[in-house]
Amino acid sequence: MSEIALRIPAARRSPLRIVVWAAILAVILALLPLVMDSYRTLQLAYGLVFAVAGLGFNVLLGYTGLLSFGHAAYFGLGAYTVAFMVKYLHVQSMELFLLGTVVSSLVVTAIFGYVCVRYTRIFFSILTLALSQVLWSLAFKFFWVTGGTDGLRVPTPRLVGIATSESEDKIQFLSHNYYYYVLVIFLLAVAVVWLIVHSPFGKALQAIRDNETRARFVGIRIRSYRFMAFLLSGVFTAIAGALWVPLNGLVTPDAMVWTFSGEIVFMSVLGGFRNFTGPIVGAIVYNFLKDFAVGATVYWQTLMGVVLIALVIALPTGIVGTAKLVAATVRRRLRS
Amino acid sequence: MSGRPTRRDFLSQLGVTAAAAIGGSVAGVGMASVAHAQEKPKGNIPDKPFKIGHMTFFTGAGAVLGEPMYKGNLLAADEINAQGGLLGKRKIEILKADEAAGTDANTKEMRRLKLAEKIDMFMGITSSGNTPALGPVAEELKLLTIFIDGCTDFLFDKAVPNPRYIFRITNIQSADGSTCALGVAHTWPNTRKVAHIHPDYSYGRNCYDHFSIVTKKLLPHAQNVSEAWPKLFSTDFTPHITKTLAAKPDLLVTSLWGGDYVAFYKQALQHGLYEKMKVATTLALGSAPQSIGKDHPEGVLSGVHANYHFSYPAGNRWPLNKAFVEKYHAKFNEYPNFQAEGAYTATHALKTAVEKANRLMGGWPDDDAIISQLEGMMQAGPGGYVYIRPDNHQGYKDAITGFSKNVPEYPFPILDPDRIITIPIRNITAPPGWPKGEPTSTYTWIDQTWPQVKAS
Amino acid sequence: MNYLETRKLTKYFGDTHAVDQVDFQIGEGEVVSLIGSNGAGKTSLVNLISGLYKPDSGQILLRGEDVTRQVVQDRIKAGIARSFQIVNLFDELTVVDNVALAVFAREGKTRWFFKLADQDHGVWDEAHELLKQFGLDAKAEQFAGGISQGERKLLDVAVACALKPRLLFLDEPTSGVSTREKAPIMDIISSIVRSLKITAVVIEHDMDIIFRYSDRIVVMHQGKILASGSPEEIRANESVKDAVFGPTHA
Amino acid sequence: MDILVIHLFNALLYASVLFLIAGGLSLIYGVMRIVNLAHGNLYALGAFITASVVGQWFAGSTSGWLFLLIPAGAVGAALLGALIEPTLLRRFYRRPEEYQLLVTFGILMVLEDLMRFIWGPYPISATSLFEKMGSLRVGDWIYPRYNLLVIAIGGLAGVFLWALIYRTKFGVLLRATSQDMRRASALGVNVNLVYVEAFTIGCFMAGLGGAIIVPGQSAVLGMGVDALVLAFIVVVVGGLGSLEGALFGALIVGVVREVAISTFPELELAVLYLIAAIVLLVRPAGLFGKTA
Repeated sequence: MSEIALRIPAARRSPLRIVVWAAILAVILALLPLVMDSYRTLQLAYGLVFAVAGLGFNVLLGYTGLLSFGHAAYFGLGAYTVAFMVKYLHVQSMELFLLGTVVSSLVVTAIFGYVCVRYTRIFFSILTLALSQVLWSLAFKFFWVTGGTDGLRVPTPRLVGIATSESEDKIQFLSHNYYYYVLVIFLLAVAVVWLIVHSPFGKALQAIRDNETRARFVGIRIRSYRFMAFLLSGVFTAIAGALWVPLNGLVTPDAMVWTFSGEIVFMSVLGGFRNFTGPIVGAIVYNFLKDFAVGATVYWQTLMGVVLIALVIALPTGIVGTAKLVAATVRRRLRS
Repeated sequence: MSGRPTRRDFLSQLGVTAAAAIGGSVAGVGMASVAHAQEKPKGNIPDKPFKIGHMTFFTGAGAVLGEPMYKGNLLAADEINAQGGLLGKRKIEILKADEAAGTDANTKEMRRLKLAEKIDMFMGITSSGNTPALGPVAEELKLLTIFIDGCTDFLFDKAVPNPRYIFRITNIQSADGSTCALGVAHTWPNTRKVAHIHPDYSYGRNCYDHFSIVTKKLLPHAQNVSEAWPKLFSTDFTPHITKTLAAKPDLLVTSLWGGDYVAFYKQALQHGLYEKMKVATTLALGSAPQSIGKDHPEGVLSGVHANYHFSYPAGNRWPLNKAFVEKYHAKFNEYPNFQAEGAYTATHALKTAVEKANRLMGGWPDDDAIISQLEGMMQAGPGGYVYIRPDNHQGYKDAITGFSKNVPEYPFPILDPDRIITIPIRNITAPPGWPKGEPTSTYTWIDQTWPQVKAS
Repeated sequence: MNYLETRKLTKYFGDTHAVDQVDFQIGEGEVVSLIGSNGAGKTSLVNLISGLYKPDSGQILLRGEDVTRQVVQDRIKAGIARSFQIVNLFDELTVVDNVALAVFAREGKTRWFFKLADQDHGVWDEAHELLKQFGLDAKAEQFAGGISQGERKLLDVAVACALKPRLLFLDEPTSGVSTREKAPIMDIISSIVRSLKITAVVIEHDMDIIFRYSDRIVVMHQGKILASGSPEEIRANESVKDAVFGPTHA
Repeated sequence: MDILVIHLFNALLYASVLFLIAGGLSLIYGVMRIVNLAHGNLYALGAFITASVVGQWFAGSTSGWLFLLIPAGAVGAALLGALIEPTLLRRFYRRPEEYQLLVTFGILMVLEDLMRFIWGPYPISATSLFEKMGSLRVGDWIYPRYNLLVIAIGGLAGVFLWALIYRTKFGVLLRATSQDMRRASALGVNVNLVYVEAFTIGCFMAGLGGAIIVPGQSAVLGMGVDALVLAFIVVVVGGLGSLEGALFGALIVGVVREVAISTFPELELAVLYLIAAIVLLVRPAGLFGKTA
């Protein structure tokens, strides 16, 4: 109860107003590369990619109330799908990569989801973790297929059918052409996920999150809704993995290991998983934060760990949740 | 059968020698690069520091290799800075970065170092999983790079087949397995039953593959009787030892290294493993020489990454090594390993390249000038000459291995100075122009070009 | 024909016979109170009929049709809804969302992915209308977790009513509420149930409420039905007095 | 025949250490309903402390008294546990799981660095004790006596814990708190004290697991994260919160690993995750667990 008292229900705003805000934000994101150096733009591209993963992850945690500690598996699955399409099918088109990722992640999340959604709470977390480690150990073990720890390389993809010449500066490509590509996919993902969580289906997920028994007794088939949420969540996270590969240039089993799943959780909580924008903000901030920590000290793990502990103790609602609370308090003060 | 050479003929054809080695390649040529190091540089040299981004394992189990690498880089930088820096003007400044942050974070960090910290050069890398990830990134960034290790063949076979900005100084991974197998063929030609214990990642598999292909050619009667693949950084090898003992082999081949090998040999001793079979290793004495105790059996074929052990070349025979080992020990209170030697040599190779380029053109040389000097360079380092092949930017140094022996001077075993085995590296790695193959080009090259020796 | 009928319905928990061969009937439009001491099996019986528990044996017939094996969602479609003794709400949704969700679910709209829930005006108008009837409209935009206990009890019933049930189970609709608030809550609930002609089963402990609002009273004791009859009949029944109110309650 | 005995010893050796780690994890979950992701690091801490006390401080000594110093690591881990439970973890018991998991994930990151800060990057061990005990002859085989000591300690720890939980007054309090914290509290049990004691015992077990391996194996950075995943497999197989489950889970994992290594070396790693996944499919709460 006390945590509920801390929060304010989101006011019902007209979709028009939200579209206007989103458009302003999109324009800012589109203009940033013009004022930032290519390094920061790249960082932002990473941030947007992880934001897509965070959006997907949060369909489960924030909206369905299921904490997956195995989402790295789907992220890595997307990445490996792209690498396999390059290696075995000689595909170069980014659109085909994304399509392939959607298909492969649907298959795998359908299997994992079927198993996992029968459980909740810590059992769900541990089951997702164990299953993700199965995928990880396969990527690790079947080196003749996956390259083992060497991983698989992914060359510069074709974007909307346009090939980039070999001579073109890769950094230039990544921080401009590819950045905008990522931005478009990111905006699409935001729009689609926003629509879904604000649809009657999304309301049903939140109902299940809040009270499983009651949700059953208004006639919602809990398991099939959880299963759908699991699919959506896995597919978006896999899309993020597919977008990430060209940035990173290579995929190794590291992209599937359970501690990376922990980082995805970290990002969402950092931003605030009970807000739609929380994981987006969290992913971008986390990305810059980790980058700063690794550059600043060899004890970067301590730095990140302390940030995490401080966060869950002092700011449980994350950056966005806290900002909303502060804004509301200020507004109340001004009014009185 | 007339076309088939005998094993002995073929081994000598390869140049595998085992002796109280004088170090053929080492003698005579001397200290050329050191001798004329202090010429006055030409032209105007800026005095801003020369920044090297050094990424290696500072945390996690890999730090056992990472720390010495950094120390080698540091020692060389201190020496150069004591003379005023590169060309007497530009002091070397090293920025540390932790390789243990993960492949993905490493890629980002390399970009940050170049784009945000504006480093002039990148060095380091221990894991063979990371060079194929970072090599292409360095090329994209146009970042002058010398990888110290990360020795996978995959880097120049596939990931960056035509390198421009990246170099690698230590030997190639495939040389480890091949050198070990040649050592076995040379020393224990009657080996029939072979057991394997390798860490379950690319290095272990690479050693297994190349050991197997060489023994297929040279020891046609040898067969595998057992394989075990413990996870990297395991600490309990008891079941693997049991499995090996149960197979009753003549020889155990292992590519365990670092803490894994230490734990392994301690446990194997209590199982009496060393008394029941010969043991051949690829990296036993390589990772941290002082970590092996005197209880380690003598006469084990002890690999040093086919690359460097501080006890060779010994004594005054090669003053560069004597001076390096003494300075390193004085500064860090430990003995250098191949990583330290590699980083040290790489830093001095940079100095040589910068100086040569300056003599040609004057002023501070641009990256292209430095690269053209590095290509084809013959650099004298503590471990002997390293030749940087111009086509694939890989450092070539004669492979060495030897046999563990306890001597009074050191509180740990070293390579038996009377039985060092050296092999010219060009004889065990694929030559320029050889088509890229699976699992490595060297593997297909050995498979297709080495003769099957007469069974003896 | 009875609207709902159970035949030898039985549920064990270990050695306890929570519900023991119960034959329970209710006619259409009837408002029945289910009484009995704690552990008599009232809530278990409701849980069996509403589908929360699976019975060990016996049958449940709704309008003559066997629904024993049906899952909860199908029973809801058939018109059975319920409220809960310990309030079961979607605490982190707003009050109006709680009701609207039931409406969406009833209309099968929760399967819609790509339609904004907020834009479905028909649903929201209905939800607000229902909240008005329950006197909760002023709280519509607050979190359900943040309103008073009495309001939560009402909202729990409102959510059930939003399903347009034909048969409604109310499990202690006034428990945990101060005595002063009980009557107003029951007045609201009763007027809605009567006006919509919903068949209702109410579990209650407060005898004043029971006698005031029920057509018929069913008494349970140790998993069995002890008696059934009009409020007057039950008031006069000696065995009920002993079982339910204890021998001292004379 | 002899080789079967050796295989059995190997499986028991592995199982003993796993039981100590997973048993602690399970005990803590059973009482406090919190899954401590930093649990593996307490195991690593135990290993590092004992290795540095026995292997470094008393490096030259050959005294038999050194055996008594082995539990130093367990004590160190227990002290750390007694410190972090009341200061950090306690405030999270009423909070949702994601926060519990994340705070322990944060502790994991900090501890990982702390050990590197204190002990540096190189593996350390305390092999003098391992060598001192020598080997035992089993038919044609010889086997390190120390490994048998580890098995014995694992077994004794199991018996001791069983007695503690089912035969002492503290055990009654522990079980009461575990079943219904509120009721126990209402009955006058000092719940906070029980929590800190249970957590300390759990950490002691993990630390002991680390401490007893360093004479025969070594303390390396990163060992904690690996151990945690293995402990997860054990509790998933045995049932989270069940001590019997941890014991059987550890035995199953020990035996399966031994069989896998000697028959399908390629599957050494994957087979453990697969067992966990299969058990979860069939019995989600584990072989000995109760579903909530």
